[in-house]
Amino acid sequence: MERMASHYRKSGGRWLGSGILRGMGVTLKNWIGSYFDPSRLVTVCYPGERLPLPENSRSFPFLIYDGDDPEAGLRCVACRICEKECPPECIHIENERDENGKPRKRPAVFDIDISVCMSCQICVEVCPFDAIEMDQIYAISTNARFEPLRLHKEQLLKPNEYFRELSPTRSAAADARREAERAKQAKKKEAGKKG
Amino acid sequence: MTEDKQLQDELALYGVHLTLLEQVYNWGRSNSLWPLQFGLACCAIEMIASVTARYDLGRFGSEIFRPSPRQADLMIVSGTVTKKMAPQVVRLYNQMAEPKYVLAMGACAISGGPFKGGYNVVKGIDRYIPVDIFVPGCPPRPEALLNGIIHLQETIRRQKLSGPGKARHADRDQPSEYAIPEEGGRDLVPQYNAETWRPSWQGGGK
Amino acid sequence: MWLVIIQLKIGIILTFFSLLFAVASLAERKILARIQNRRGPNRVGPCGLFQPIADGIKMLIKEDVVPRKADRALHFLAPIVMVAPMVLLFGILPYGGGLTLVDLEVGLLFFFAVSSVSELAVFMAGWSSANKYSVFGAMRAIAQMVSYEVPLVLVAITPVMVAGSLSLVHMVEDQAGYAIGVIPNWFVLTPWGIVGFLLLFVTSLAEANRTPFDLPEGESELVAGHLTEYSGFKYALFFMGEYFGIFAGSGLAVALFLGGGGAPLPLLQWIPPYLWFFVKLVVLVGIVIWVRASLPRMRIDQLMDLCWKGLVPLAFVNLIAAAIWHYSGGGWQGWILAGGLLVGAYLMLNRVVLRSRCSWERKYYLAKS
Amino acid sequence: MNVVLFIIAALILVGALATVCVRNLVYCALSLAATFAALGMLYLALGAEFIGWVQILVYVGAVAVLIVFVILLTAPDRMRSVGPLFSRSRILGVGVSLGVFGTIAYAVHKSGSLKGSLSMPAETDMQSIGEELLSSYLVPLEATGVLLTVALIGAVLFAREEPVEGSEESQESKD
Repeated sequence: MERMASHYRKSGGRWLGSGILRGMGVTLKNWIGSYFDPSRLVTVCYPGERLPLPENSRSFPFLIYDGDDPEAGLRCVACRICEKECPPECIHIENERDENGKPRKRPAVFDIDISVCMSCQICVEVCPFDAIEMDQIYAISTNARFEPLRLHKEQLLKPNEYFRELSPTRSAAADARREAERAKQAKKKEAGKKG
Repeated sequence: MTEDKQLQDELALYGVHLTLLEQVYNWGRSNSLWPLQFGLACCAIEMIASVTARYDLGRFGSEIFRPSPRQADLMIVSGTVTKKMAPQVVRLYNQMAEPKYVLAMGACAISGGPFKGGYNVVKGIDRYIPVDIFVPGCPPRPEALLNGIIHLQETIRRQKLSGPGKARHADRDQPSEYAIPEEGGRDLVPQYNAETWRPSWQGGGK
Repeated sequence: MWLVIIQLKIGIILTFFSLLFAVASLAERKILARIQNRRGPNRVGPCGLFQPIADGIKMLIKEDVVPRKADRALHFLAPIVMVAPMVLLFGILPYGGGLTLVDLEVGLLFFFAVSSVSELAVFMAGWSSANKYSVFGAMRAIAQMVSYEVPLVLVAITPVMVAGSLSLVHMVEDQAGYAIGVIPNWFVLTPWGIVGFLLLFVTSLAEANRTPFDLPEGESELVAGHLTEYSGFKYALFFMGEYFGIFAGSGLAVALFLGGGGAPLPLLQWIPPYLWFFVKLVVLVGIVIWVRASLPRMRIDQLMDLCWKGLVPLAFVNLIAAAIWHYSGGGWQGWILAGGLLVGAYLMLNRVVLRSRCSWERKYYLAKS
Repeated sequence: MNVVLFIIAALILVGALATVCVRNLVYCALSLAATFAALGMLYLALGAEFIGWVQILVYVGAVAVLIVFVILLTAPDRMRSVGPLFSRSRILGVGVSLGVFGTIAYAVHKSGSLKGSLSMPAETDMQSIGEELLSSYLVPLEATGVLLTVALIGAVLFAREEPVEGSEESQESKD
């Protein structure tokens, strides 16, 4: 017994094959445990169940409109800052033009090519009107490359309520910013009237 | 076509399924998509993540990543295809046994993505090999890849093996191998495979 | 009448093993998934039960690629030469209860003679593919199979020595009965038997090219080894041959050490012996899958070290222990003598291996530690 | 029974001829394996179960595999070699083989075993083979064992690389 104990110490406190047995024990525990312990079976069965996304998760940009009518409540003024700033150049904007061909402050065409978009959120950062925001829809897959992955204005437009639901924090900040801006404008207008 | 459909529906009422063989064939193919084991860039990390416990590609019968193209059914082009890598990707595709499918994962594989203006990046793998499913994102979430595979399964189940509009691998006129691009002086030669892709000035694409 | 019964038996055995092949391929994926905290195939049919059918259909309709430079005849023959001997092996396994097909006097010899033909199949597959990875894979596979055949045969000789026959049926009969009325007389419940069983299990894993000995198919360096150029149904045949090899190896282990169709308790003897045989076989196949999920692949030098420096000497010692056991009558003297010898061998191995490992210092050339 | 024997004999002949006549080295090795297997079948057909299966185990399972392995290791480029089928010293070869064949034929003819009809030997069981091996043939058996062991050790000695004096390895062993 004493000899065996000293032998055990000399061999670095291990028996030949004990590592294999211990490893097999771990896997056996996982195998049996997966039938009883939900923490050992963490699979989320995707099409049925989905993981809740964190609030700051983002996929592709979308355009916000206020109110019910997408055309009337469109925030975008076609200033084309996002088009210029977009690193992979996936935004394409054309201004609406009046009868004389003078550009209006509205986009006639607003396309985002999500086959190129790299979800960098720079368009959101640079937009002075909080008109463009990041969506969280990721389950997109298509059979063709060009048209289905080129999102047009009609597909991009989503109400502000949708954004509020998507990201309460960011939408609250944006709303507060817009409110403050509006108040400033109103004050300016009043001051201008007074002046 | 429509008459065929009507006739089939009518016969199906009496318990005769003309398309049974086709259905079984498609069911088998769609539920046993073994991907080719290779990754190109950051999207490969998400592809690997989709096999892990949380997402488990294995539920769809696709966890067997075959190292040999002969035994693989699905090529997941996961990431940036550089001009140096494109010949290898096309060669691997040529080596795969029919029926074979290609899934372009992520912006770079679809169009070149952020690097599409670069001197060394292929502007979309669909210029060289026929792509069945495009999964956009940079990179796509693992769920997006799962979604793409479900979409591919649905596509396969809808494929026809005979008549007009039959599947690519069932059509003898459609090529199964494509010219392997080589590095030329300025660009890959050929710049695209005319069977799979036509540039916009020839009436293809946008 | 006699012919009909034989054909019925063959039908039952082949159906069972084909079904077991389908079930095992699904069970492997399911168990691997469970061990890795995943669910595994669950979308095809109830609980993914139809997954093997889908895989089978796909394999059948997949294009059969033969490389232009390949040797067409050998490329075609290799899968057949792989599967046919494996099916032959099922013929001599002693299922018991009248299901035993053939009671060959030299059953064990037949087993090894026939199963060694699969090495030629691996060579044919590797060489005929005209692919360097295939040739490397085949070389590895042959080196591994030839090496591991030595301890395999040495270990299988011990029950022959004790039972005094090469017939598998006779060996099972030798293990019938119960000591003290409850403990079965299986060879695995003797000191040399447990060691022999473990050795046999390890070597048959290596013979079947299973993890942790699946170097011939190491995908990180050899693509898929000798299977690289095989697609479609030929690949499926190789896959089947590998599984059949596992089944046959497990069947041999059951016959040699686990008492064949004997019930573990006298109370359970009303269950027919072939059911017991199949239960034991399925359990062993489950352990093979479990091992695959637990142990990483070995390196080629470790593999050869394990065989020639570990398993072959151990098999010799085990042979001596079995002889001592046999001639001491199998009583308590046998336990002390044979058991002592084996424990001593283990302690010595423990000392040598672990000591050398502890004193083994790693050299760093670039990193200054 | 005779029909089976003749079929097997034909197999052996074809296999042996293929072994020496086929140009492809791998085909040669495989036909050699087939010949060995056919020889094993011949033994089995003659009722010598033990020797038949041992023939297949040792010659097909070990010897042929080793030959194949050696081919893989040594001549990967020459596997599809094209050379003259008959060597330059073919007359000498024919002479030697005729001499050997004649000697054996003479010995067989002289022994008188061809006089009687082809009869099946009695079934030999394992028990008697084992007893014979361990009683009357014990010394030859042991001698064979020693010979094989010596051959094995000799092969290992030949294959071992001697560390060159002054190289890194030999210095390590000195430390």
